[in-house]
Amino acid sequence: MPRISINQSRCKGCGLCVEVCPKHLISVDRGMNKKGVYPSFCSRPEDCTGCLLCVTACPDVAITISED
Amino acid sequence: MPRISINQSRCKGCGLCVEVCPKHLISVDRGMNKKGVYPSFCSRPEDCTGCLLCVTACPDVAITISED
Amino acid sequence: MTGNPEKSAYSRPESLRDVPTHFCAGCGHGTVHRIIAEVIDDLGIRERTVGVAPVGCAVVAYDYFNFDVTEAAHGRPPAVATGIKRVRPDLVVFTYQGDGDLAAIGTAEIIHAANRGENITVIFVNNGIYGMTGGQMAPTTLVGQPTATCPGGRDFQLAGPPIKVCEMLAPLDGTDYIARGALDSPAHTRTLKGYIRQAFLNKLEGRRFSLVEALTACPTYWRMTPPASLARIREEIIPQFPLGVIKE
Amino acid sequence: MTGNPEKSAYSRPESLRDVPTHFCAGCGHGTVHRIIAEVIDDLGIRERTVGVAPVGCAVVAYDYFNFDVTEAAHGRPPAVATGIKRVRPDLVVFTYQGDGDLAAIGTAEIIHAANRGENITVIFVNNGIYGMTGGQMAPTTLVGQPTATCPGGRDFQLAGPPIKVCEMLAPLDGTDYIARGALDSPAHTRTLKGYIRQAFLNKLEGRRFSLVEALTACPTYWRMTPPASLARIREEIIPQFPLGVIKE
Amino acid sequence: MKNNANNQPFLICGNEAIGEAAVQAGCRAYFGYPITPQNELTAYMARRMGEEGRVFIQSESELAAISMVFGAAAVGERAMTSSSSPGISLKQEGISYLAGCRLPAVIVNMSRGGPGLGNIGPAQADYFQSTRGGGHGDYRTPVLAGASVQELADLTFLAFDLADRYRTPVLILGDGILGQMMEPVVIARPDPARTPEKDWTLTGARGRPPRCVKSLYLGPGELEAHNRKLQETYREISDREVRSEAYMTDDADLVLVAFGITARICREVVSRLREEGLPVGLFRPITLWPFPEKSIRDLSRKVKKLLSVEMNFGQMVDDVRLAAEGNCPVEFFGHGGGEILTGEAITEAVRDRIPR
Amino acid sequence: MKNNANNQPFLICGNEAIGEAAVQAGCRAYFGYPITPQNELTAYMARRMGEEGRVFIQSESELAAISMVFGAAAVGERAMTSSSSPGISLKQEGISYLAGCRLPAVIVNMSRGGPGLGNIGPAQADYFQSTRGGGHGDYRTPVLAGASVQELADLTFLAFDLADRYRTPVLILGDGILGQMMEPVVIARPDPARTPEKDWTLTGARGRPPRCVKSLYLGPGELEAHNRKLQETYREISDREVRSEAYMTDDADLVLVAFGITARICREVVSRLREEGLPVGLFRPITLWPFPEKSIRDLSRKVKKLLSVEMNFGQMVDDVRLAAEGNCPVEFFGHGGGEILTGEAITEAVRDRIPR
Amino acid sequence: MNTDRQPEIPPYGDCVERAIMAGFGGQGIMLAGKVAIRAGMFLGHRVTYIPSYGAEVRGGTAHCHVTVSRREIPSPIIARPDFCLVMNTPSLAKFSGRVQAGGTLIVNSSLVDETSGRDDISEIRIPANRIAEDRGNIKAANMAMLGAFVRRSELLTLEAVQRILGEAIPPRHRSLLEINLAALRDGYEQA
Amino acid sequence: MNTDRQPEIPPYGDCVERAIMAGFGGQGIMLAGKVAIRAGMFLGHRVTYIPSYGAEVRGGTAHCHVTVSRREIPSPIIARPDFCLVMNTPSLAKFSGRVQAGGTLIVNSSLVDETSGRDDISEIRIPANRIAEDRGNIKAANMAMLGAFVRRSELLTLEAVQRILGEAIPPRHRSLLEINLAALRDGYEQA
Ligand SMILES: Cc1ncc(C[n+]2csc(CCOP(=O)(O)OP(=O)(O)O)c2C)c(N)n1
Ligand SMILES: Cc1ncc(C[n+]2csc(CCOP(=O)(O)OP(=O)(O)O)c2C)c(N)n1
Ligand code: SF4
Ligand code: SF4
Ligand code: SF4
Ligand code: SF4
Ligand code: SF4
Ligand code: SF4
Ligand SMILES: [Mg+2]
Ligand SMILES: [Mg+2]
Repeated sequence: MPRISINQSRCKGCGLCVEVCPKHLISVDRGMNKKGVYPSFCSRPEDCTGCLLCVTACPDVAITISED
Repeated sequence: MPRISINQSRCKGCGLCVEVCPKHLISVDRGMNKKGVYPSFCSRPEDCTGCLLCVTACPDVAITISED
Repeated sequence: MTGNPEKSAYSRPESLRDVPTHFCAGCGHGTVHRIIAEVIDDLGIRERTVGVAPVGCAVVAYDYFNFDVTEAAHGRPPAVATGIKRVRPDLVVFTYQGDGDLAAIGTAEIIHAANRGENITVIFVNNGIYGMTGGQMAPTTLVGQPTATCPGGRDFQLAGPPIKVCEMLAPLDGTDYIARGALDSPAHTRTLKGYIRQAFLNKLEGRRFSLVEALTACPTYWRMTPPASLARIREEIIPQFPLGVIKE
Repeated sequence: MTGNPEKSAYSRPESLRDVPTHFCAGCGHGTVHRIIAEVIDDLGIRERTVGVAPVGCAVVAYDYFNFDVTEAAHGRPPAVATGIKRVRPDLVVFTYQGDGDLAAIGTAEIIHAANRGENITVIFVNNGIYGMTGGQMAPTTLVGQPTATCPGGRDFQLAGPPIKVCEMLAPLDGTDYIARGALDSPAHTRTLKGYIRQAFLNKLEGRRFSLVEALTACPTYWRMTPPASLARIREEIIPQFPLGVIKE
Repeated sequence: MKNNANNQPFLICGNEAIGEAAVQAGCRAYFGYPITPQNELTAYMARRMGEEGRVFIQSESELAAISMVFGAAAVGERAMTSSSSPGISLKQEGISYLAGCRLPAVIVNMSRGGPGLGNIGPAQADYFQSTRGGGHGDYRTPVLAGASVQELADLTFLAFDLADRYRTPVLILGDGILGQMMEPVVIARPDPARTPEKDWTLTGARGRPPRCVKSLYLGPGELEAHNRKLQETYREISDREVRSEAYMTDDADLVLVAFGITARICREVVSRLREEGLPVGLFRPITLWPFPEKSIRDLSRKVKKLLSVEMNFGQMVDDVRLAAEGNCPVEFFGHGGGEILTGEAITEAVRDRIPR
Repeated sequence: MKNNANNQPFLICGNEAIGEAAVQAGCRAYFGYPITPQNELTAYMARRMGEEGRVFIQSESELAAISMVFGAAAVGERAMTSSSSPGISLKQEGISYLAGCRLPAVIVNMSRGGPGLGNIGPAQADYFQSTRGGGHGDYRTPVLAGASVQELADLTFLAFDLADRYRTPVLILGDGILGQMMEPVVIARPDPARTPEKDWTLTGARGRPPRCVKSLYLGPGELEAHNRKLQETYREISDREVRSEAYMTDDADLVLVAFGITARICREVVSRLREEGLPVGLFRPITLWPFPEKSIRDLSRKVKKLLSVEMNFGQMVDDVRLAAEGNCPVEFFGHGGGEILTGEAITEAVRDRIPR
Repeated sequence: MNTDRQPEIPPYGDCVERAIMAGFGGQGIMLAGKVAIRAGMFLGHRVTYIPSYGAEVRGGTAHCHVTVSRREIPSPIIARPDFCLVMNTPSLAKFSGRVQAGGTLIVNSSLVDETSGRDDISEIRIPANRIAEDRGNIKAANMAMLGAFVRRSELLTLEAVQRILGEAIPPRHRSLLEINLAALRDGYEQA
Repeated sequence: MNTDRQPEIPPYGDCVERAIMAGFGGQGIMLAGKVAIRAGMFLGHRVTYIPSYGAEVRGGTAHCHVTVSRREIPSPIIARPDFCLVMNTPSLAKFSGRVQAGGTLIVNSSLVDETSGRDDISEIRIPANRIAEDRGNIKAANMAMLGAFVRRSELLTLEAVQRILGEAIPPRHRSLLEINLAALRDGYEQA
């Protein structure tokens, strides 16, 4: 099963992954962090299909997907 | 009648007028002048038709044709 | 399985250092960096690649790429790459250039490197603006688009139309491969990666000049959110800069 | 009847000073100077024309033209002309440039002036060689042609093919008129004069960038007699640089 | 929109102050290529020249910009360009051409850390380039170095006037801090300059013989004669146009010599040390070329030491030494690399060096 | 074809001598753009590099040429470019980048009359540009000035060695006469230089961490530190690499200081005046930077006067003054504009100035 | 003509307030600085302002040097500020050590947990982000910080700053103005 | 390391011959100069040669400075030549006045009618063009002039020049060599 992980210190909160996830799993509205960023997070990681669209969209290589 | 005149101090002896005159009136073989140039001259000015091809070919505006 | 988003697992490619970048959120430079690194990993050429960074927002590419990189004067990457490749034909040499760098100050260098048919790959990151210096008009800025140096929008009468680099270079006999992609969607991003891969492959086969243009966003100086920027690429830019392989 | 070789009398045009030139025997520069002067006389614009001379064999154009002329740094005439024309739109501004000046060091300037659509006329004298500096390879030198810097002939692999300036500029939207003529025969010379006339006329009508290329001979560094040089234009060069109006 | 209706002071950064002064000085055309830290000037001109119906072009490069200036100047219009260190290096050929053609023009260098790309911090490492003519050939250009936003504006008026009066390109040399700092200024065109009629401009040969603007001199002795004329002009400028400011130098044992932003920091140092009773003063060249040789020579005869303080590794100090002619020791303090000199560091340097 | 089989002297012009020496010094790549009076060098390299299977490119411009040199140098190969005054001005940004990136390279300037297009006559008016770093930022480049065709060849070997040893661009400064005159020379690679291993070149990150060649230093204090390293190198070069020649200075009252072709003319003047019994001598800096300060300082303590003779309007004289530190009067004689200084004129100038 | 003039400037005095204001891009700290100098200017003081975007090209911290003075300002560059406003943690790390002994550090406690650890300065903690959010726009956090500064300043006044804000924000953005004024006042009161 | 070295060069002597050779482009005057220095070098002398194409870009006169000497040559630039070879009228005008008193002016009388008018130098008139034409190639006029110079030179010899010409002109151009040698000898004999 694909396991998505979003590196919170790398994510800049651009929201591009949010746009592309066909499952609408990702959002950026959990509030600002100490760096002034609204990082994204995956609300239902278990629904992730591993389609990698979010990875392809992310300019900051903040998302990794591992297979396990 | 067109009257051709070749400015001997301007002519550089390139021979382009020689090539283009349909009447073969011009030649450059009268010998070198003091500037090291073999200037062109018109051997039979009376045969000139005033077609101006020599003028068009001359890079040094050495040829003038007047109508009289 | 590193660096290959075609698979269903993904982690950072070896050719990309594991460091945060200075790019703004949603900036296309990050993605182009990643794709290049993935291609270099895929082709197994990390240890014989030399990159030439531009002056522009990508100037510190040497901090991000995990292979040898030098940084040229503004606009001169094609000449620097020429110098490298001619004396070391065994190296894989590419330049990474913005639209100001390549299509304004570096116009002569890109045209002549292309015409000489230098065996280099050029990655041309066209965001239609000068990012690094704060959002001035680029040669590729669209007519009507406001920037710091055309506050009322680019005026065709005063500044002319955007320059289409691919179309200008493709007729030159020295060029072997010219393609234009965009980063507005994952699908386009994958296609772009294919172009870049092909451009590098050509070099390995000893072919001549290759250039791949990437239409990317500068959300900061377009003054848009990143998602809106991608929509702009799709709706406004691609219609004027058609995608595809222009020469091969 | 001055300056009009279509008539059956001819004397020196007013726009050309009555002085000997420094050009070699048979050099095309003399003819191009004359044609420009004739056109300017014909159009009656001598008193509001400013010419921009290049660095090249035509550098002292100011000694020959009987109107205001300035001399730009090597390759920069289009930028100088831009500066002039923008502040004095009432003047007729043209540049006179060799192939080294325009197509090598001045590549960026010509492309951007063309792309901006500057209301200037460019007379591009392409003799396929650097005349002034003693016969080095020009961007337009034919493949195989020997010069001081390619003694074995221009090598396609090392130096690429000759650049075709007209074809490169024509697609730019800022350009209004692009034509290529040659000086290999009186007939072609007259056609070329027509192009140049049109290019100036366009300016009077406020149209944008016009460029006329003239294929001319440099007998000295082609190491040929003047008549043989014209034959070379006809037989070797025109087949590679097709004549005609490329854009209007 | 003029920002300074009624001569009320208004807040503006140095780059914009230069721009506004240029507009008011009648600058007809601005040509430039973006580079930090002078982008505010380019952007300001983009807006203001448009408003005034004058010419603004963002050129394809610095080379093109300086050549466009050349064109506009050749037809007699006031023209200007600006850049920062690397871009100014690219303009060297063009500046040499302007000088050789005796064309008036104003060139602004908001210099930054070098060499190469360096960084965008403030620096004074282009002193040599500016004052020695970084381009080829024997030419000089007046170099005006302000120390406040107000002075940048004032010097911009002066720059255009000097350029026209002496038919020479004029350099305004600043740095990133001066360009970007904001201070209240009053920008108002002083009495319009009485510049000589321009009888050399290319305006079309109507009713007069054709004119030519060129720097090529081929006849025997012609270039030499042309150069002598240039040298004469330079001598005239050196005689008439030296500008400087002295602060507490009258009874000083040690006088700091500094220009631009560094001079402001030094002034604070001098004030503080004076409060402590130390006999220090500050001499500030405003024209870097012509350099205020005479004033410094006079000082060198009175003081015990001169200390050149620069944001570089020692450039102006050569001029101070040349002016001092060995009359007193001349020392150098400074550092470079786009990092500002702090008052503390200067204070310490002065304390270390104060003659006892 | 090597022209000098068996180390027999052969006739060659200065431009070609530099070219042949460069080839023998192992120059792997030449990049250049034609300009008079150095075209013989470009043409020579076109032929010889081709014969040797090395790299020759006639670049599209001087900007491209210096950047190609940058590229070849960044991967560790010996590379060279040449030009003359206007073209060298165009290279100033690139030279600053080379200096900032600490890249070895050899740049030849066969300078000509300026400013602007000037003419193609011999001139020494690029002295300031060469010795002060005409580009932006605090950098210097060694500047080697020969006075004969043989010396141009010898200095070319030295230039490549210095460049590698100190990781710096090196300038060879000549003029049209030196470049085009022919003299018999022997060109033979001296002992191969022991240059340090290049552990910074971009050769592909195989089995080692990636490397980077750059001049951008963004971290706080980084550019300052980098500049300090450059300054240290410059100090080292100044300590070790000064070269000069003295002729009849031992008992001289007046010593002429001259470099390049001017020094040769001065030497003849000195010889003639010595025959008349006048106590004159000649000091010839071979390295213009580092300038032979110490030697001149020593001279300034012994002689009654120093006279800087230059084919310009007074540039090196600043360095002579700085070195002399007021120990003796320093005067200037010269003229510019691409016209050669004649022995007669110099002789007269010396007679006028000789201390009695 | 050598314009050697000996200007009559009073010796460097202490009727001056020097502030460094720092935060990350987007927090509006540069704007706060500009409002401060405009207010100072309105009050008849000398003012200088220097922006600094740091060495980094994008992101990272930005800061500005703000000087308000009753006398001519010799150097506009502030080595040891009397006031320091820090909007985020990196700015605290970078600038808190530089504050003059006896000076004032104003910290955005919404984002900064750490303290300077210094006992020779007074440290004021303002929950600027929370104030701004409470007032309806997170972007007004800068005004909360500015309010705190004004309270401690002897040269600036709340009235002047309010007036400048009123001039700067166009009437059609009335609600924005209100939010900013409210945040300003909250900061002022809590300092 | 300062390589301050005091070289032991004999004082400037008069065992030197300095010639300026001038003509218009195409007359081969530069080649004549190069042949002269090659011959000088072959004879064991020091030599220098400086070409000068004049201020004009094309055409006009070209000239060269040729020095042959038994000692080191300090300055290769010749202000006042011992010899002057002029191939055309402009060169006569330009250079005849510069010849040292007691020096020698060699004039191509085929093209130059004028004389220098000086009586302190010896003036030799060689019909160089005619000689060359008679020998079969107008281009050999330079050799006729060179021959005359060699005759008057105390440092060069006819043999040396002949030898250099033999080396310089490839065997396959045998007839060209013969013509040049013949013109050289004619000039030599007529001087
Ligand atoms: C010679 C020179 N001129 C100008 C600059 C300033 N400069 C830096 S980057 C840049 C342009 C950046 O635009 P682009 O190439 O499109 O890159 P982007 O930042 O948009 O990726 C400019 C003009 C410079 N560093 N050097
Ligand atoms: C900056 C600079 N680089 C190089 C030169 C030397 N130069 C003078 S003319 C010329 C090229 C001449 O060729 P082209 O433009 O084709 O003109 P042509 O003489 O053939 O008419 C060059 C390279 C120069 N004057 N300035
Ligand atoms: S891998 Fe696909 S499904 Fe999973 S989070 Fe990313 S976009 Fe959504
Ligand atoms: S695309 Fe990447 S950087 Fe952007 S919000 Fe998603 S994870 Fe964060
Ligand atoms: S005008 Fe015509 S016919 Fe007369 S000479 Fe000229 S070419 Fe011949
Ligand atoms: S074309 Fe002109 S220059 Fe040439 S030979 Fe004829 S007249 Fe003379
Ligand atoms: S300014 Fe634009 S191009 Fe530069 S990093 Fe930010 S978004 Fe990217
Ligand atoms: S060298 Fe060539 S281009 Fe120049 S004048 Fe001679 S023939 Fe004409
Ligand atoms: Mg861009
Ligand atoms: Mg040409």
